[in-house]
Amino acid sequence: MQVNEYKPKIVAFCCNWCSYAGADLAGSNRLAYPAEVKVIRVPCSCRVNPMFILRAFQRGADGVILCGCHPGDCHYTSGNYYTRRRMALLFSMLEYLGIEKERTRVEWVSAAEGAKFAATMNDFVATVKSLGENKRLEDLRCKR
Amino acid sequence: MRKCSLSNSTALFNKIAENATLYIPVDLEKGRVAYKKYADGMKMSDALKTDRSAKDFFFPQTENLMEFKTEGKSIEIIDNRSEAEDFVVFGVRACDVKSLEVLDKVFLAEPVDSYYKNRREHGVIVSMACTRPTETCFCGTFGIDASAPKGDIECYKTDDAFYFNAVTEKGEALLAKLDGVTESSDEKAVNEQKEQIKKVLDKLPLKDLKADEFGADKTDKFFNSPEWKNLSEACLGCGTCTFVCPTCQCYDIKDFKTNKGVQRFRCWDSCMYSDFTKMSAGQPRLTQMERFRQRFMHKLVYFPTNNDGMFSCVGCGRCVAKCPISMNIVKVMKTLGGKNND
Amino acid sequence: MQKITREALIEKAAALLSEGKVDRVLGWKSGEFSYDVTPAIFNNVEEMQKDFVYGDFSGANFSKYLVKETKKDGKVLIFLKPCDTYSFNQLLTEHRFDREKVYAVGIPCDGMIDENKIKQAVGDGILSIVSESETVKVETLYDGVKELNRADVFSERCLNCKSKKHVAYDELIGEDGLVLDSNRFDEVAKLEKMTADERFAFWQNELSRCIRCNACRDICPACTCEKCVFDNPNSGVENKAAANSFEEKMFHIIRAFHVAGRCTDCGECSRVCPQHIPLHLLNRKFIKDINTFYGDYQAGAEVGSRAPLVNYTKEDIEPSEAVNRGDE
Amino acid sequence: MTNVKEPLIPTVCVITDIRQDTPDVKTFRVLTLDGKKPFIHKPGQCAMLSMPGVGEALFSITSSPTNTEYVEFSIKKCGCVTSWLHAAEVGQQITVRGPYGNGFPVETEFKGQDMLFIAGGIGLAPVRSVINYVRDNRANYGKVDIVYGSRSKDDLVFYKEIIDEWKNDPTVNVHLTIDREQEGWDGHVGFVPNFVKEVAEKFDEDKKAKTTAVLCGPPIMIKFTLQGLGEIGFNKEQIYTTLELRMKCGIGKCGRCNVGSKYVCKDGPVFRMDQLDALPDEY
Amino acid sequence: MQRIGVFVCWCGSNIAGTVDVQAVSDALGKEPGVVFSTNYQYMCSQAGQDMIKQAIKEHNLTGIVICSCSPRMHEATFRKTAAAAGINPYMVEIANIREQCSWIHKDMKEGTEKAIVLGRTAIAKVHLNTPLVPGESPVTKRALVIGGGIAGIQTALDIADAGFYVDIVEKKPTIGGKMAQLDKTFPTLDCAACILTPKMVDVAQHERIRIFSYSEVEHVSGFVGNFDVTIKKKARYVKEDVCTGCGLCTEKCPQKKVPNEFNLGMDNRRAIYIPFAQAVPKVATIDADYCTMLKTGKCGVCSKVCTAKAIDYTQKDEFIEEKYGAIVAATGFNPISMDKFDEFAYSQSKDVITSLEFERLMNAAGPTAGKLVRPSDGVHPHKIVFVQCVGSRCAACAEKGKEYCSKICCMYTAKHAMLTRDKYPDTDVTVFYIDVRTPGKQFDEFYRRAVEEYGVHYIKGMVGKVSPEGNKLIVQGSDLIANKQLKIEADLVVLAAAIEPDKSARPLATMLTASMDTNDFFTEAHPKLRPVESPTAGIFLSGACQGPKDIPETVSQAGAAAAKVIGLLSKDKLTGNPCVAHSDEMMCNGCSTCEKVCPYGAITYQDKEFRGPNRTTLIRRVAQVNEAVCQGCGCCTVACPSGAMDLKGFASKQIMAEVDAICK
Repeated sequence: MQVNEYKPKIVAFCCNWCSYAGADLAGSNRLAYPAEVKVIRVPCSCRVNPMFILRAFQRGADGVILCGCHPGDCHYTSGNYYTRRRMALLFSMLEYLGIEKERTRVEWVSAAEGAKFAATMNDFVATVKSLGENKRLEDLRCKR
Repeated sequence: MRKCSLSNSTALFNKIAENATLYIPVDLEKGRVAYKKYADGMKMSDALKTDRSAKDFFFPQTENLMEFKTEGKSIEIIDNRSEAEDFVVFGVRACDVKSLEVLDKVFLAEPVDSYYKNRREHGVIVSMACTRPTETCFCGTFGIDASAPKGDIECYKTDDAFYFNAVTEKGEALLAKLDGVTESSDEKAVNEQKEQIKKVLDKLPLKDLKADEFGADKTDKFFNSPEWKNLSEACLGCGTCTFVCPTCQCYDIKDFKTNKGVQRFRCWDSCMYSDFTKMSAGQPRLTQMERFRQRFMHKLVYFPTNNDGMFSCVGCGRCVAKCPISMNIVKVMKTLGGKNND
Repeated sequence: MQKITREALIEKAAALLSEGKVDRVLGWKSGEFSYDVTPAIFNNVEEMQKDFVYGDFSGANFSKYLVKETKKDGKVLIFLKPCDTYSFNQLLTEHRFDREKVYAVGIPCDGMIDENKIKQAVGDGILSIVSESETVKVETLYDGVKELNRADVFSERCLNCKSKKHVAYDELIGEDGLVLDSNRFDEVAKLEKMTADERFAFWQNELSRCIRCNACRDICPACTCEKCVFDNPNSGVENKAAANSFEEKMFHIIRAFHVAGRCTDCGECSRVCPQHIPLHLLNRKFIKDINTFYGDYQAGAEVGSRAPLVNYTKEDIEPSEAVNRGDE
Repeated sequence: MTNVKEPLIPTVCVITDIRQDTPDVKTFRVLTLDGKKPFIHKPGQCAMLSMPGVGEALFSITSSPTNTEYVEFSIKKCGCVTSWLHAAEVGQQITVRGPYGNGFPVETEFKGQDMLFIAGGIGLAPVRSVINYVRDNRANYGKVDIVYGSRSKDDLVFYKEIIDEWKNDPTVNVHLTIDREQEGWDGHVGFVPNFVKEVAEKFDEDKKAKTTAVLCGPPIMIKFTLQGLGEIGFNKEQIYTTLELRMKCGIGKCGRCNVGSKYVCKDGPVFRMDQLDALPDEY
Repeated sequence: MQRIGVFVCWCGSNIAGTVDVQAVSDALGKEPGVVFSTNYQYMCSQAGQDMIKQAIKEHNLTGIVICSCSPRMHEATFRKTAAAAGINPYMVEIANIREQCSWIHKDMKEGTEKAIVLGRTAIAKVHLNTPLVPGESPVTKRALVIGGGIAGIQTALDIADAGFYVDIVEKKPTIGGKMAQLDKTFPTLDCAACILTPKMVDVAQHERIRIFSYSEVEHVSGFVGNFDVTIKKKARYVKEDVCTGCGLCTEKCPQKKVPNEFNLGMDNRRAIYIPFAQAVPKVATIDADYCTMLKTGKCGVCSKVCTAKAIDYTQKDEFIEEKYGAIVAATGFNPISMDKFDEFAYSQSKDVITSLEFERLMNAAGPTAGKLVRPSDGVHPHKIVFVQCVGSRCAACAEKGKEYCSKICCMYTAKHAMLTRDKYPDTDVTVFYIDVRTPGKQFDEFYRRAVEEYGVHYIKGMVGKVSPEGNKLIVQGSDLIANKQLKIEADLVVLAAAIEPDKSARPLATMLTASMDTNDFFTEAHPKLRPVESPTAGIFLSGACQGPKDIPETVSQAGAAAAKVIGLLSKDKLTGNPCVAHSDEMMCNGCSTCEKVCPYGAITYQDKEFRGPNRTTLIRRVAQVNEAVCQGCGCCTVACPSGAMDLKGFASKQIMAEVDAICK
């Protein structure tokens, strides 16, 4: 019998200017990464509310990654600096609550870094896969 | 009357747990007391009250009503209630026993709330007299006898034994199953305890609080009292009093979109919340004063009006202990209650 | 530190009322027992003489009431303990009340008592609580008078008092204190040292008791939104009662996050929680992280300061570093 | 009780017809999946319609119980559920539970009475149910006057039915009014309260005494109409109205729709004016 | 409830190759609200767009989902299509099933499943889309060109010739840039000065061009069409409008030991100087770091000799504020520093020089008046070794070099070799190369001439080490074709140093909020379709600041950038981005948090009257967003704890709906 391979659900928030373009570049260069990764385009990483991240976990995501322009490169000058603070605090809080810190990540990917985007996603999916299903921030109702 | 020595209590609880899921009050860290599902060897708390009342067993904080699956334009309703299992709640005090009577008036009135009814039918209440009522207790105000609560089985715990008496058929059936761990007994010790309790009740600081001024058809007398404004001034509009209250039963029905369908559930709501009565057409209770008034008018006037004079406060004192700003029904009654409560 | 008496405060209020400097007084009103003190508005000295109290149970932080009070006509007198002044400033920073309509009298505080600790110590049936300098005498229905050490029944937050200094007032009664070196982060540090599994179990146990009464939010001086996102059907996260452990966490994480950098650590959330959830440990975690990552910051220490979450430096710690500090 | 089985569990029904009555009012015809009426009701009762995931809301039943084929709801677009319904198409399934409330006492107090129906705007929705009930049981009632007004001609709900059927019914007097002059309108112009007074003033004392008024509309209209009717000698015992307040469960348990000790969803929504007066002022 | 149409594009086989487009359109057709679903070979084609327009009309669609390539590619196209069919363009959402699906997944099943999820996600979003109408803002008809090299010069001239005003900001005392330092240009070997200086004069004389030389951009705010720029005109202590450029002061100045940067420090200039004879503006500048008068207050020679009385030691930096409609970055390049390349002995021997230094050595106006001599001893070199790719294409040595190809080195090295051999046939020339890249018009012919006609020795291989030995340089390298190690005794070694963007580019990019790549080259809005625009609206790119370029390429890009600027400035009004922040006044508590994080200052506060309970009036402080200033980053939406702030087009509910759809 065929054993179903565990396929994590990964939500990737990508800023429109750098990381989404980086993801596009990965595509243009045919750099493969797992299909489990689904990208949501946001204007800037600073548009990502911690609520969205928790929402993703509630809805059954096993990992959430947030990609933005490199610090200093934000299309909106300073958006990713705020993102960095917000996420540093949020992730630290999640860890404090005993939630696996590997399930959340922030990565800076520029429009020119298609290869980095693909490599990041490959690595992130592998990390989340090794953690298994998200049990600590799940809402069982959603899985029904 | 049946008796079971305290030294034998583990056997007693194990026996009950064989027949049904047993919940007993348990001491937790930092003085917390809560009902816990009994597991072998668990020690029962001697505390007067659990932090949350026995209401939770029959009217839980959230409960699924049904599920929907939708596809295209069609809808399918799935009634996915699980079969309720028999359960026993041990050590329910007089006030909480009475609170179930209050809830019954609401949920078992036509049209019957089958969710509540189902649980009520499957639950056996073992009540317990209060040997050490505390300063916030005022069940006597509403005619409740803390020395003789009447659950399905009444229970008295003395220094060395539990004494049981079946009150209802359900209680009898359960008690019969406990024959092996109980023995027959006279009522001497119990009567002594009752006397003792009565003496204590007479010393409680709130023993003189009277509800006579309140009751059915007193709406006009209190509704427009100027005191409501001062009383409600500091109210935060949180739901603490309503959620720790054993008789508050307001609820909301909400839909939750799951990944596959929609779950309709109900959850506790509070008349103290600013959006409780909000609707697209407007808000009939605009300020906290109106919401505050609603809660106490309901307990002291509206409910008695609709239920033959029965108050929907049982004097358990939880709100007195828990209100963040220490405003409570006792202060309301004393302020509004005129000469009787001076 | 000198003990402030009820009479001294009434005298002060009487003077201000008669001078016409204030029109009413926001103060503590006595209750049924020794400890159930209620915030109340006093319109004249007579009302104060009747019901006004100030003592070991006057812990409530009144700052938030100013949002509502300053919308009314006239000027209100408020008594501020040192920790209250931080909330006072924070609310001012956020333009939440009209400073012109408030006369703030700073009063010293040597710590408030937690009635729950007394109840735990003496059991049921408390008839009276009389406070002395080092001890508290409690008369109970069952065991007569018991004497407790004040230090043993101090509120948790007062044991970790961060400051005896008033950072805002129009007038001060008594002498001002100092900002203290508190050990308030010890508990957080203890949790941080646990394994992830232990922490998870700890919080699961704590948060699962939440009944979503919103007392923590409604008392919080930082939570002064017109409408909380958790009450707003359009926010997409509205919920009334936590249906499961996820929603419990969601509410408390987001609430803590929303007040991160704005929370003055007044401790009201934990004080009012009917389920005794140590909510301050969530807020303190953020405060501790902020201090570690971005340098010491005390919300409310000064009016108009820029909170850490609305600020940045180019060299800020990366989120990955923030969560991996303990690994080495 | 009526045919309510599990009070909170609805029945799946289907929208079989949608009629645009005014720019913001649509009338929905609802049947069970096997093509029957979802329930038997009394005029003035309400039912809870819902789309899972969107919400549940209470609407008055606009069709008359004498209609044996279907029930209808006339719904004004104003909130979340109503907006969704307005966007729905024929064939869409919805859930229905009810009917709820007491309804008008058509078989008791109203019998043998002359009827004066007064409605403003969407307020005609619950009243239409009674009007048609009365028309279908014509022998049981005396004379019928209908005073109905709206902001403009386009906002008159059931305009076609009013013109084609009610106006052509010789046993019914229809008095229409709109708030402001409008091209293509040669009828009465003015607010409902004044118009009612004009119409009812002409009643002789005898008729006034045996007339029962049914009143439904926006609060301001109700206030002034009551005042007007009072001035020309109507008693509060002769006037009925219907409230629609913040109902959630529909069965008097969830705790939000009470006015004093009365639950609108259970003890109402129809109240006689004197009963309403006895309730505290919180509606 | 929306009536949604779904259009799945095959993109030829680009999508259809790994995604079963039929299955996707079938599956999405069953989603709630979807009333029409189809697939087609090329949705972006005229036929595809017509199909969309027709479906909108036939099915009365209110929302459109296109499953196709990246929205960065064709979102605008399809929005226009929708608008043409009468529905609001912002009711269109794109599911990116090419770049983020078909191109990265090989398995048909996997690709199809993912495409369906992405489609559903877009549908979920469209359900919550609302029609958006962009605001309008006026256009200031003046352009700013930052950098006065050949790129900036060309851009400025083209814009000015089209009738618009242009200001050039150049940080050096003269415009001209790198090209002014060059001797001859490849492949035509015409003299750089001969073709550049007339253009410099054209700029100076153009009635619509102003030159701010010795100036820097200090601050930029505003947005496309409406930039507010502060320019710092550095004090040059010479009155620009008075100085005649006679040059007398530069001869009399007693401070003679100032390294001459124009000649790359190979000779000296005075403390007061004119960089070169054809400088524009031809005005002297006092180098404050060296001027004795400015440092000690004693000297004043230049002032004494200046008959025009142009010297002003009290001059201060001047700040000029000007409004611009468009900004062109033309900040150019520099050779990288050779400090880290110890193996080539650059810092040990004066006779190891860079190509740009060689350029000056060969230049008639250079330090040796065009005579090729060794910098160390002035002796004519008989053996020269050119080393190519020093720091270029240096993937393994990223910490000191660059990963990219600097593009111009092959050609200028061929030029240098050829010119050397032409002028000094007795000099033996060897070039070490990795690859010789000659993909330009007449380029390969040029290179072949160097090899075949001029007898330049080209050796494929890298130089491992250069070590000075006496007055010789021992060059150790490998010949990959002969497969042997070489040891060459050379008199002069010329390093073709990699080029990198000017250091001023990064702080400028930050000011302009224009993005950069990891190498600090400006990023273009699209590498192929919008190569001369920055993603930031109103910012254009000219020359090597966008990537390594030779002169013809630079000039053509400069012209292209000018064309884009002209296109922008010729509009009277700009329609803005409607995806801006919006504050729900009923929810706002006026706490000022959002204002603090807004990078554009788009948020202000106002006390407004609201209806309170019981017919009372409340005055509340609430946030207001200036839609013309807001750029739609959404930072405020997260800062706002009450959720009063939301972003149109990327509303919280929309993003959450997307999250839900993905996690289903």
